[in-house]
Amino acid sequence: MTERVFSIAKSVLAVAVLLSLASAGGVLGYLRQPRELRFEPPVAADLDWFRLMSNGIGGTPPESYFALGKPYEADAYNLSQGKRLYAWFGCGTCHGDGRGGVGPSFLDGWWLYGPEMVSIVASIRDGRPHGMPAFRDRLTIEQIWQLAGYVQTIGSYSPKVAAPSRNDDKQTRPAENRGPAIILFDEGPVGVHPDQGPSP
Amino acid sequence: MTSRNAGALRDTAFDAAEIDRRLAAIWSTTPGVWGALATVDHKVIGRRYITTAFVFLALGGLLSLLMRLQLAQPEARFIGPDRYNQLFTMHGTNMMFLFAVPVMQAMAVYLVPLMVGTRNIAFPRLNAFSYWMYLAGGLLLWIAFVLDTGPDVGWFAYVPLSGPQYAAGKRADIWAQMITFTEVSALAVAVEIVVTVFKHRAPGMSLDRIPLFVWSMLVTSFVVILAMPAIMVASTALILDRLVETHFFNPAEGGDVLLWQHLFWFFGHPEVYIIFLPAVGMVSTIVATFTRRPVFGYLAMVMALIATGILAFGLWVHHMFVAGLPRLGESFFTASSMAIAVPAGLQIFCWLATIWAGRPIFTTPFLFAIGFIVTFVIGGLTGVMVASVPFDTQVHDTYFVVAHFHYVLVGGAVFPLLGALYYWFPKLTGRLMSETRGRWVFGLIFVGFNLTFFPMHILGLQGMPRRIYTYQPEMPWSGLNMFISLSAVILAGGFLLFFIDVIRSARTGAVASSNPWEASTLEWATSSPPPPYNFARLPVVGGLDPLSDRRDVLPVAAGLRVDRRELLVSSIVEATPEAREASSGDSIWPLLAAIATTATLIWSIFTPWAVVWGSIPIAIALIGWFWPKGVPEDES
Amino acid sequence: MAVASACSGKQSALDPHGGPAIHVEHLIIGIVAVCTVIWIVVIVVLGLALLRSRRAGAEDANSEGRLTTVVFAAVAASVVIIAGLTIASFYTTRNIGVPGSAALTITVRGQQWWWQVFYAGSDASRGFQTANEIHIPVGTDVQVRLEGVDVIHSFWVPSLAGKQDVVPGRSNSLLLRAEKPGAYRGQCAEFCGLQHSHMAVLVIAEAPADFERWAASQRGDALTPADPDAAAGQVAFLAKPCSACHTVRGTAAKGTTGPDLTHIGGRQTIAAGLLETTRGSLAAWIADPQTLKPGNNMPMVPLTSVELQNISAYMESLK
Amino acid sequence: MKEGVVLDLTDLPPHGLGTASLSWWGTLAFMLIEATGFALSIVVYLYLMSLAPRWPPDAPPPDLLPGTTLTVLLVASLFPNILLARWARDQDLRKVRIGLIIMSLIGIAPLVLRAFEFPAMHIQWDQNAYGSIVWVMLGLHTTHILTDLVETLVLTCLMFSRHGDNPRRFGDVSDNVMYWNFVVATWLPMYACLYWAPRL
Repeated sequence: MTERVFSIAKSVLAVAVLLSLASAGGVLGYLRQPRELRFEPPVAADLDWFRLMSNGIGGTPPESYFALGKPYEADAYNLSQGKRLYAWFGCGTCHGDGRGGVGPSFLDGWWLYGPEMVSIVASIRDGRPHGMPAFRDRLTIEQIWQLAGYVQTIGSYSPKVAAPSRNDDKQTRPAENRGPAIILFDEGPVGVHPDQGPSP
Repeated sequence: MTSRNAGALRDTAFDAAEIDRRLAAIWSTTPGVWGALATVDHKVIGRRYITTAFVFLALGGLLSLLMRLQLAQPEARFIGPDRYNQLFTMHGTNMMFLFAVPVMQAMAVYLVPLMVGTRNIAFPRLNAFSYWMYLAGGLLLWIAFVLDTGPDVGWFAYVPLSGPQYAAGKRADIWAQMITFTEVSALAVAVEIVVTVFKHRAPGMSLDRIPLFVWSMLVTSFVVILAMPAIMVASTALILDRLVETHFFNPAEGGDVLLWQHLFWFFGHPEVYIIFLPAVGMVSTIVATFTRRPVFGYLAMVMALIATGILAFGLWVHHMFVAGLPRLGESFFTASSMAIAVPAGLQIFCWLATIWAGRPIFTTPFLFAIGFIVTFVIGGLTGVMVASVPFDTQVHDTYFVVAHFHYVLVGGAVFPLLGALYYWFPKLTGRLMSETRGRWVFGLIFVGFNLTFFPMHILGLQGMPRRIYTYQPEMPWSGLNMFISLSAVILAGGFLLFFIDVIRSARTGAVASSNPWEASTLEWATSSPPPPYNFARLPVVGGLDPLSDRRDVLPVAAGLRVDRRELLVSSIVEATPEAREASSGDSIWPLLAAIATTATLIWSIFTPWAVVWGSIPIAIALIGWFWPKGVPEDES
Repeated sequence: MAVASACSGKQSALDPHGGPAIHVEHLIIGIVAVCTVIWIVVIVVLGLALLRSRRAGAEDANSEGRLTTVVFAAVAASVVIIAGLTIASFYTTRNIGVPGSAALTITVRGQQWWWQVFYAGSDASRGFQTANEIHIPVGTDVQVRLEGVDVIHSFWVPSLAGKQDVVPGRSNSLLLRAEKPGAYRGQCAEFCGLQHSHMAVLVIAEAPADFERWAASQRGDALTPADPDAAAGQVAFLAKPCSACHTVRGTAAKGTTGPDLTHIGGRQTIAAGLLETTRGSLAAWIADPQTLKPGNNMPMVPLTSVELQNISAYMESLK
Repeated sequence: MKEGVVLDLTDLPPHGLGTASLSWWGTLAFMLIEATGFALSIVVYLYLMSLAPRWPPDAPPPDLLPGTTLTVLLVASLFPNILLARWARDQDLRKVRIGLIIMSLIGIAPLVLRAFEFPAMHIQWDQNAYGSIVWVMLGLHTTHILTDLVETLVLTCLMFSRHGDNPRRFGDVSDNVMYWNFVVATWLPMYACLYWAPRL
């Protein structure tokens, strides 16, 4: 009797240990953050060659972007660099802490030109009508991708593990890693959004 | 209840062979994987602890070799800044949290029950749990490092660099959570040791007959208990700042950057003594054995240990002399930091007096003890130097400090530890280590260490800051750096030879008798290695050196049961027997509890809800752990 | 300017040229000397204890008593020595003095991974900003106010004074004083991230007249480039992302993220002491900052080789 | 080495009670660890208070009602708790069972009050450092109550099981009583700090 109980317990234990090891490995693998501090110039230049749909919404990133492992969406280092650029390049003058101002909010569940990376990159690089300036002469294309990745996390409805946390500043809204768009959801005045672009 | 006990089998009823047979049946760890996972034998766990700690020592040593490779030349491109920052953070974190503190506690887990003459440590299951937690914390850190997610913020992880804004990703969280693992483990072991020393001493081992190593571990354990909560508070605050946006360290919202430093060093300075005090005990034991006389000034030594333990809490600000605190406060901490040199000096003088009056036998452990005095005095004196505020403004955060704390920690703790391992190896394994190889090991390590670290004093005074991954060719540092890197090879060679010696001796070393050194403490009263129950009959102590008068007959106590794990509870001061007490049997629950805790702690790096959900399996495991199983150990 | 070659200014606590550093050096020498003697005594006693000849049965109660006396004496001696060293330390602290009475105040802001330097203006003159190079007049007490903006750094010019941390949310300051002209190198002493190793600062002490001349030229706007290459470089500089982070006073470049480049050509080093300022090193730095200083915040801006040459020429011309 | 028996332990009790009990000492040691942690949290509170120009910053002082009620309740709970200790010492199984049930109920009540205490602070943990330390202190003490409650519940079940009538169990009850006294004792300085320091 005891023998049987023991053998069952043993197999349960073995499975438990294996599962926990495997999940620990998986979690840690998910965490992997290789920090690419420098891309070879041709690789960086290739980031400029994404294709945009003719209406300026959505499109496909360059092939090399996938080959690099989509480094601007899930990599904590690039996202935090993007957050610095957001402050350094005065994005807050129009977009505030992400809740908008002169420019549109990122937290209201509505992306005028869609939530895809390429749309955001295109918006930053080339500018958009109604006041969004082009940053192609002020940021390198790598920085634009970093910034775009960060902007995407501000309004994301499923906060990324890699999303930045708060700054050592005055607190104005929950940080990106807590999903401010979920906590502060605010549709805004109805009718502000032109009828285009998918919601996230 | 008493009636059930009255029918119990006692050792008074049997002859020696039969007692051994019955005790072995009761106390032995079940063979096989299950037994290995469920064991609560302090010797098995202690050996495991020691082995694991030495594996971490070897890994940490490899990291330092990589750093020396990078620093051998100016502007070397061998390792980039991102990896280098991980390297030195891992080296410091690993050596402090995964090697130095655990290895000292591990030696105590193995030795203290033997030295106080009992059969197992107090709370044996907690002991098993401590080991699993320690192992999990170590694995977490090292797996993260291998995956390029190792912490890169320095081993004292100053905010804001380790805070939410500047340490992207989970690297700093892994560091902070690894702290939780090792501190839980260290605190638990400290409790076990305190209670073992207080309540499990052999009859007659009054306070003034406790061996110095045991005293040192008792004081160390109290320092652990009072110091480690500070780092747990700090690391928890850091994780909260990073995960749920608390503002402990955010000056813009009323937090403070220096709060981290205060909390960290309130733990961090006592940490040095947590590592050093056990070494004092080891040196005292080795010196006593190999000078063939008791240590000079037993009472003075004990007082010095206690004084050091208390003063350890009054020094933390000397790590913050250049942070811009008020001058008056700094002056107080200069005085207290200088003052701690007095008990340290007293200990040195007592050892010198012991050697003077004794008859030295130059075995390998004794050589390490001598090497300890030579190097530790340098580390202590440079400690006096950095205690001075003006002096410190020039050497703080330079290689001078790197040299200083390696002299204190390697000279002051690792040398005694290696000596202790040569000394107690027969008790750990039943075999002696090689005296010939031992002398080579000592020579290589002693020479290699001094050649490696002494020049760092000069580099520091020449203006080389610590934690730089490279330096420019026009700085006058390249010659010494190359010299240091080459010397590090000698040091590494010494350690390599040490590990070879350990492995070879464990297999083929000369078989040791129960007391090969003719030492006088109780662990030598039983066989090498001891049986699972340590002592067939518990020894009775009549003096400070129970084995020293070379009596033929060891006084023992009889009357313990042989049909359950039973040992003795004695009073704190006089160690008069108070009760026979059961000692827990093997159990898998500590491991299950450790797995549940590990899962919760790792998960909580990602979401605060892990604490809520994770507490359920932890609670289940703890209930399973403590629920009575109707075994004889539960009788009373 | 009578200074040593660019990057190799003095940086050693044992080569002091400033009041505070000289006092500390005396203390260092004193304490080290006392400690060395103590160590030698301990080692000699240890050697004697190990090697002295022993006759069997020579020990008696007397020898134990003598040892007790000796140990007591040694402890008493260490108390006296410790007290003496403590007093010496306090005495030096008092001599170093407290900042507050200084003739000149400079604000230094530690950033990842360079030093931003502000000279305050007065009624007669406007203030100005520079980076990684601090000029001070010889023989004058200079107060350095240290402002933290990101992580903790530590301002340390060992030949002039001990270090002081730059702590965000706290205001620290430090007294600098150079007794003779020269270039004194310092570098960040508190670990501050990826490029902690390359965060040097150069303090140039010069005669008061030279200092005033230097300050006057720094107050002025950038020179208009005369050389055609440099003029083309200015155009490229303003058109490219460079101007989004850097200020060149007198032009449209008004970025504040990176160092002020108005007089970069007049500084001895670039990139926080990484390279000597020459046209070649400027080109190397601009072409590939992430190879020379991996992880720093200056991106690699794609430039044609002509643009690169011109911008380097422009930078060099900004004396 | 030969052994000579000089002492006979046969007549010793087979289980130590009071200060001869290991778990009593273990509980004491863990209480020392926790007390250090609580003391440090109070030190952090006072440290932050000493740095702040106004205290509490950006919030009114906490409402007194829920916290004070909880304090009164905790202090009042000492009475049945001490009775329980006496019954456990007398090894009176019936009374101990009753006492444990009472203490279980008393353990639940403060948790209910605690739920009103957090909002009474008028501050969130992510608003400023004051909010952070207040929430952490309350959270720590809530965990404290919760762990003791779980322990009491388990012990209650145990006393109703076949393992109940055993001096060892009565010792466990005594330790549990001691721990609850400690829970109350740690709360008093925290109460003073949280509710009265802002009113100084």
